[in-house]
Amino acid sequence: MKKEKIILSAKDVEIQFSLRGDLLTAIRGCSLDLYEGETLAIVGESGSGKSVFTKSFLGMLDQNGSVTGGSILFEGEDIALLKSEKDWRRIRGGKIAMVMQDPMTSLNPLKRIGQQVEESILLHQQLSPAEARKEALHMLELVGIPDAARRFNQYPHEFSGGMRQRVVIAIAVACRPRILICDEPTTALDVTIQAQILALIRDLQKKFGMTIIYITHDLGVVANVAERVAVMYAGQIIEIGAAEEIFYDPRHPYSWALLGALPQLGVKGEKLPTIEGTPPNLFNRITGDAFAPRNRQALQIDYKVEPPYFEVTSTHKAKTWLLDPRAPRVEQPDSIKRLSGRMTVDYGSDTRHPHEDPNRETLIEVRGMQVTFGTGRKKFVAVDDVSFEIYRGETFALVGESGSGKTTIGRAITRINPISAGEILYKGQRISGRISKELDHQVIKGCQMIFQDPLASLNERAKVDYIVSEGIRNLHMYRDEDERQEMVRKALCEVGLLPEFASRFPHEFSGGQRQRIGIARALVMKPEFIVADEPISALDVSIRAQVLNLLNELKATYGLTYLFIAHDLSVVRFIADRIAVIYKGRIVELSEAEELFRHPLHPYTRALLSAIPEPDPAVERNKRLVVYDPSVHDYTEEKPVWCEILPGHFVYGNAAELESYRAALQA
Amino acid sequence: MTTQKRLAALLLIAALLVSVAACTKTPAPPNTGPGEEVSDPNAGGPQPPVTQTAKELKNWVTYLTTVNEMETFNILYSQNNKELQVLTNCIDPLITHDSYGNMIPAAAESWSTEDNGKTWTFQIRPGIKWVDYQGNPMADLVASDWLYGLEWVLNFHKNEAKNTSMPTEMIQGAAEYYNYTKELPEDEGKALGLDTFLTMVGIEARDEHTLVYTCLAPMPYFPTLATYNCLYPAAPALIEELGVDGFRACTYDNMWYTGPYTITTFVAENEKVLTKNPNYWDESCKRFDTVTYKMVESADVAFQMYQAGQLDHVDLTESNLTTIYNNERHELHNNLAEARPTKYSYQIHLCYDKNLEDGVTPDDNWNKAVANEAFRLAWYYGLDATNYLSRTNFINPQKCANYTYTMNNLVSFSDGTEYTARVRELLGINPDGQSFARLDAEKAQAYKAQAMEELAAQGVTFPVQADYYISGSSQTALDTANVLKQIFTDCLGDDFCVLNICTYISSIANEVRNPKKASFYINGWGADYGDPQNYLGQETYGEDNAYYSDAYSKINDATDPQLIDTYRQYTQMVNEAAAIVDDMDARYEAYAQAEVYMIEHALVIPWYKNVAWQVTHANDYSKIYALYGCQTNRFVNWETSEDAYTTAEYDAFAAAYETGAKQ
Amino acid sequence: MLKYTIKRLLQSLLTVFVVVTIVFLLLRLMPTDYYFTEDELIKLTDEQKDDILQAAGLKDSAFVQLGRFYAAVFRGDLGTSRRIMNGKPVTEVIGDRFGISMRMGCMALIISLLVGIPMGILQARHKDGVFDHLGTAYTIFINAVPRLVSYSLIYILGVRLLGLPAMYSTRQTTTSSILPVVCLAMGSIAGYALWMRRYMVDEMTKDYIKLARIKGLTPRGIMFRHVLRNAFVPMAQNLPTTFLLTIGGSLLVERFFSVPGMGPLLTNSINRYDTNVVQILVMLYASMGVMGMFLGDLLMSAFDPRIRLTGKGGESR
Amino acid sequence: MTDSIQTMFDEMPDQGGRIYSTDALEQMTGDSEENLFSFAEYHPEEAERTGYSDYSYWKSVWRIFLKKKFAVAMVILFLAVFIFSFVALAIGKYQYDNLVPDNRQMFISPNREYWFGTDNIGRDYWCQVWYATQTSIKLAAIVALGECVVGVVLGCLWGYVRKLDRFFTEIYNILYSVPTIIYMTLIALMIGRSFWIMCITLILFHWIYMAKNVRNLVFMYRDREYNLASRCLGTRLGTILSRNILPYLISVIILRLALSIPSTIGYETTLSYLGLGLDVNTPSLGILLRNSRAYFLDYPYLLIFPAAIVSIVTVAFYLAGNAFSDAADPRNHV
Repeated sequence: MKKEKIILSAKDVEIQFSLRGDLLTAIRGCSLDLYEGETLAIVGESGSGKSVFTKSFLGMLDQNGSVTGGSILFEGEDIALLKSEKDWRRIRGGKIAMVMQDPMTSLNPLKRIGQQVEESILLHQQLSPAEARKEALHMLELVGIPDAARRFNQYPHEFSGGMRQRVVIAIAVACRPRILICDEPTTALDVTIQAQILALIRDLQKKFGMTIIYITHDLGVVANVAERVAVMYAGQIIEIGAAEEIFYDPRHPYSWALLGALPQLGVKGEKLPTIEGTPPNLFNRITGDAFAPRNRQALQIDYKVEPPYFEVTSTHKAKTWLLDPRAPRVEQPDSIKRLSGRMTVDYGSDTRHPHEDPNRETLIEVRGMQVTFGTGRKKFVAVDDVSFEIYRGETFALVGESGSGKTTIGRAITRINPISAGEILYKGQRISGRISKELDHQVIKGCQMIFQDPLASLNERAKVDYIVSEGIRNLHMYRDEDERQEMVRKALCEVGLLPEFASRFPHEFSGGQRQRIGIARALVMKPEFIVADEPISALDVSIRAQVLNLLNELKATYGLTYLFIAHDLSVVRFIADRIAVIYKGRIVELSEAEELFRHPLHPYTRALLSAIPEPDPAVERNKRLVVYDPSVHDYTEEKPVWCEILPGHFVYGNAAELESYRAALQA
Repeated sequence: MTTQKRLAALLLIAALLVSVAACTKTPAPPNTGPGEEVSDPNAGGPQPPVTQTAKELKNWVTYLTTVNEMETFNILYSQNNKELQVLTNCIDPLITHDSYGNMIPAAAESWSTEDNGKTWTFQIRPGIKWVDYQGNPMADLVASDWLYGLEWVLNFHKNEAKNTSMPTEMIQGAAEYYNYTKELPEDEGKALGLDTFLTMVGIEARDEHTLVYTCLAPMPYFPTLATYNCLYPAAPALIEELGVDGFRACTYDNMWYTGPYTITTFVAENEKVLTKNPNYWDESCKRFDTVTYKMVESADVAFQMYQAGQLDHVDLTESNLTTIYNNERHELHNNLAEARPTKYSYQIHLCYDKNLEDGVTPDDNWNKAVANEAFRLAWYYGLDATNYLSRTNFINPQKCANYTYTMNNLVSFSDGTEYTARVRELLGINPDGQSFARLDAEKAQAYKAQAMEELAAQGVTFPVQADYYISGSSQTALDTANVLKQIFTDCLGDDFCVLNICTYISSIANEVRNPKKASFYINGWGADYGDPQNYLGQETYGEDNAYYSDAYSKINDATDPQLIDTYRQYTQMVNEAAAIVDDMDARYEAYAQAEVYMIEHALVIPWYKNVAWQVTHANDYSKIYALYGCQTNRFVNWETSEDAYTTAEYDAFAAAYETGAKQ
Repeated sequence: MLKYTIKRLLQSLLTVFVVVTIVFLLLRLMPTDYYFTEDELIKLTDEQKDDILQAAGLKDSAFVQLGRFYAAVFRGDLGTSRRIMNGKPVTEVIGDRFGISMRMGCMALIISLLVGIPMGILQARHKDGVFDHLGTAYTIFINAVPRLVSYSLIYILGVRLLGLPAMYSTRQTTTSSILPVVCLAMGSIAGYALWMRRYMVDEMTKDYIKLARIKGLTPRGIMFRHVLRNAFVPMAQNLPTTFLLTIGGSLLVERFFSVPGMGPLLTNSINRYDTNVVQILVMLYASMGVMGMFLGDLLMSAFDPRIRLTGKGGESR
Repeated sequence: MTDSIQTMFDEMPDQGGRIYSTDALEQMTGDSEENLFSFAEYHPEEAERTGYSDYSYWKSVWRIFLKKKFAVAMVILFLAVFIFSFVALAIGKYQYDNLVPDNRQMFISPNREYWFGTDNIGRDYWCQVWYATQTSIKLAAIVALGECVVGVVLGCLWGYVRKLDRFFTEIYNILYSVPTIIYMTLIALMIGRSFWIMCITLILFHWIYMAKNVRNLVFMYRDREYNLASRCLGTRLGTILSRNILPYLISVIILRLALSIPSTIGYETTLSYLGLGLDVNTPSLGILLRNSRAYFLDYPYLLIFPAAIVSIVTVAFYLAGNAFSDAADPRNHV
């Protein structure tokens, strides 16, 4: 693709926020040239400034922030100098538009979908109201809203998240912008939907010839959409280049770390490479390379002088001293080599499978479980007729999209949610419903839970010491105060935190650290079984690896058993022994992990697998999406059953479907 | 589909709101009543030309505070001045009063007794019409209407036990009939006609115009009762028309009138208008065209309205009076007019059997002290009421001084001597208008010393604690109580007696009187009929209907023999006086002696009466003045002036009245 | 929808029933001396008082009276007043005053809506401007300072300086209504302005407003096409309640200006132990209260498509 | 294409657009090239320590609150009034307990002897006003505290125990759907008026609003993950409420506390005006205001002094409450 014309050029942009009386420099001299018609992805962890940087192109910085240096040239004008809303309106919409992350809140809940699209058409295209209406309808069709004529008059709440995001995109595109900024447009969506939205954006780009800036933290998404990739860290672009260059031949240690930490690239049973620590505090002045303190291979000079850009190829530049001819040579990590095909691995060759052990011990058994919420007409069945066993020592994964009931199952096992039918057995004893106090204590000790959101799962108003020792306090699991403190200290050390953290409050910690505190809280009880409810989905890429490694380590040390709940199959493949796929409250397929990846049977599983974004541009660009349509099942005549189609491989379907699955397996 | 639902919701809301609004529209808006057609008396426009030289007012605008709004239009049912002051203008009694308090004929042309007051015959004036509120004649007023009136009052189910006390105490068979109806079931009671009533009760209509009452005993003062609303007539045709409940709940626009005015406009808690009755029998009496009552939130609002020319009369509050009096340039400074005393005579009623605060344990200290005559006399001679009197009348506090138990001007001897003047003469009190006349510091000191000596011997500790109860919600009462407390300190010294101000919530009877928690009460008594018995009879020993001695002083529970002897002596004197029915002068003299005995032994200590200040366009001395009954507020024969009267004019009126009274 | 309405109405009925019963029983705990006037209390003996109470049916046990009351209510007989105006049907007693209160309340409501809501809008539009600060100062003053003080100020100003009538008069309804209406409106203006401003400011931080800005919509367009209506939704919920409360009369204002409305009736009837009036008044107020909440929900559902009162059934795919 | 890339590259912000020469680097850092380009020692613990935030909720609340100059000024003014009420009673020429009615001294405008003038029975107004100020503040404080305690305890139960929801909602409906004045009148007529009765009735009828507020918050926090964690760990209900939920409510509680003071004082004056307030023996500002109603057209000072003090107190708390709620909102912590 020809990239001739620079459409937007940012130079040395510095953006500061005044926060709690201090000055935070969110963007520290960032430069970027954007070419007409290209798709540029900006990747970075949260706090890297990727979103702030692009918002400055639109004058949409928060009230307390402003561009304090540099220039942004767009159509011959330095838009960094624009002040008033009136000036910005010349740019917004018609020239540069944006799609925001959360489709649930970015539509006006009280206006009809059609009107909202119409509004932007009327603003930017000289059309009569009647024409605008027609155009709006057309736009809705274009973004793939089925039955658009009818849905035109509906309200946002009548749309699912994915559909809403399509509408938001329609609104943005209807302005006919030259540049479309997509700020994590799929983060809040399920994987299958994400893939569809990504495809849609690609289509629209072709159709309207827009230039797209794609902001994301998900390298899989980047591989899917981007022609060029910019990696941001601590308010700077540290490496920029064509997608292939960044994925197959990254040069900056941070890029290595970022890619290396992806579980997709990990080897089961091995540690994932991790990035220790947390991004720097941008309130402080940073000297040298901001990544240096977290870089195991940092040079002395990294601490002293900020590296300049070194050109790798004409399109690929990186900001690291390692590229300086005077620097020692450092090898790219293995995972990068594997990605670029310079190294191959054999997945799961020597993995141990506890469920195949003849002496396996059933730790948790769920039989015909049903969970309902609400009563009367508002009754909602979240989980219906679910049965499975978890054996001691295995990691059992439960995968499904949001609202599928996976979390509910986890909470039912830890008895947070009561179940309405069926039973749950722990070591053969029923633990659902009313149980004796003794058994209750035994279950509390034996079964613990790790939560999804590290921000919400710790009591902000209590010290770490209290949080970690809450369980042992309740059950009086210590003799005296000293022992309690010792237990807390030990638990903290085990999750890689410093014992002195005990006297601090949670808000002083980063997300990864907080998640580890949450693990310590469960660990201190010396449990046998842990429900890990999406423990990494709210974490940054670099942190995920830490937590996954930790979970694996603990499993090895203590022989723990996990119920690992996730929406992301790629992560699960790395950690799980067996995987159950759940759809709308029912488990549709259950199998040993690699078997599932090799022979997915249920159409939903297949759709899920196809939608996983791979951090490999070559794979992503050529992949074909499988879309799951529940209406393929015709259960009116034959009732579906839960069937073990191969040893250890269960699937849900009626006789006809099972037959076709068997046929597929034969082939 | 959703749209439809939202539309439905909106429609539902609209429907509900409309129905709410519709419900509220049913009662006619008050401003479109007949009041609109009545000429606006307070529009400030020129008054209609007056033919007389004295520029008299044709319309009178006065006020009442909203708490004094009428609760009924049925005069037989009412027991309150707030209704009677209006309703006495609407229906004529048998007998009314003139401005000196003399009884004059009203519906009865004449009255007489032939057996020293056992039976009384009234000749009803012929030609009086019952009219409706617009003045249309409805029926003739005849003697039998009084039978229906009394039957109504005495019938438990008809009048719900209101206004029964005086008839049952005086008229033969009344109590029996009342008790008879009380035992009947409600329906039967309501259905009763005159038959049983006439056989039981001492009342008959000899013919259309002759009405005869038979009393329980000779009662020379019975005609005075005939001014009271319990002996008012009721039109049987109206009772028939409205039914029993309807008649009890009659309203201004369905009731019948015989009096000088009819009520033509009534807006609750806002305004009522009385209009001259065109068919009134007495065409010679002077009446206003209309009388308007404005209901105001407080006396201060009334003052504002007076200043704005919206009222013809205003009673002055403490602060108004102070402001006007102290400011010589105030526009109303020269218009301050002193009102005539109200009918209440206030006394300090001592409690002779008091309990401690728990309401059970006798307060021996107080009981011993109060039984001691020297102790009481120290109060009697020592307490200077002047500051207390200033609370009501700070310009002429001594006008409020009260030295007798009976109210002034209740009755007079045949030579014109006023009864209480005789009592004062006997007491040796000669008020000079400058100071509290009964005060005698020397005697007070002597009695104080005596009391302390005698009581100390009985083990009484000093200072004696006197508990005085006021309503917890009344700031005025608190202010006054504080003044009283100060008087005790100043006059008798803190070593003798200390006043504790306590409060009750709602019911002085249940919370204070019955558990006997107060040391004394200051209470006013207004007469029901024109005889000293009505006052002195309240203080006798061992008699059921002696209200104060029994309910307040608790003398029947007292144990001190000397005290009881004194009371017995007094009771005997009262009973002797009551027995004299043929010679009124002798009767009054005997009462005067009894009253003097009571006061000199300080069984009860007279305290004050109410004389307030006002600014007015009417001459109070031309109005009906009676200390009993309910005739005082009739708007007949009033002298008024377009300009407010000055202080000097009022003084002249008072002087002229005094001379008139002497004649 | 109908089913929901019926269900809500039944629930409301239950609440009204409970409230009336509680007040009924509380009333019977009051000392019966309140049934008598001061004149009567001075003169009547205890036996006479008992007789009068017995004749009025107030001597029976509270539960007998309660049964009698509900039986009468179910017959549609709301009883008669005893002490406000003896023998007058309660409906008329209340009806007379309700008319006055409602007229005054409606005037105040219209004024306060016409002034308060634009004031809130202007404040929100020019947030932190001079007008906003003035408006905020006003709302703070009105909300913080006791009403008695602010009414006294208005009273002094109105009566002394402007010479307006100090009391309500049925002959000059217009001029004599000015001060009470001003007092009534003064408070609700502050209320409406405060809430309107707050809801609008809240709405302005929402994501969809950002999207509208990104679209290039003018601030004015954002304000009128998006913020205003959305900010009105939470207002809508409270509107019927405030409306009903306003027409229900304000005790303080009506007492202050001798308006013969509902407010004083309430305390008067309790003070005078006029049980029938109190009960029916409470029934009326409670009905208005629950009705207000119900109408509020309906109104909100009309404005906000997200709210489906029926729980299900609105699903259209 | 190459051209434009080249330009871009040249102008890359490498501290001036040039590649550093070894000399320049050595000069800048004072270190040798060899050293500079050697590996630095790696401290995993250092990495662990980096970047933790110094954000503290209460510190931020306090900082933002202090920024609201007017609110702070009002709070100081209130404190001054409160403290002065004691000083005033001490330095006044008359003692409240020994006030003597004197009809020669009534309605004297403020002068040297009587700093706030005298009332209708000639008593010094100064000491009455300040005494009443103390009573009113005491009343408001007790009621506010009582409301909070009752409201928080019951609100927590209401929010946490689902079974009680219906019950409390019904109570709320009962209290909310009828003007409170009905109940207040009934109670005042039934059991009378006194300082403590007033406190208790006000608490009795106002806790529900606090409780409703708390309930909504508890509802919000109840199913937060950290509470699920506590349940998972077998923490008892009481501990969850007191350790996990209550601390989050503190800012709301303080706000309600601050706002309940002006509303209580306002309520007290209204009730006093209607004759349902305090016992007349316990003068509060409400009682003084009510009394002055009879005189203020002639003697405005009788209204002005208590009205001014009431306004200062209520406005101060109102402003402070609102400023605090702004400050307590984490969204404003920027």
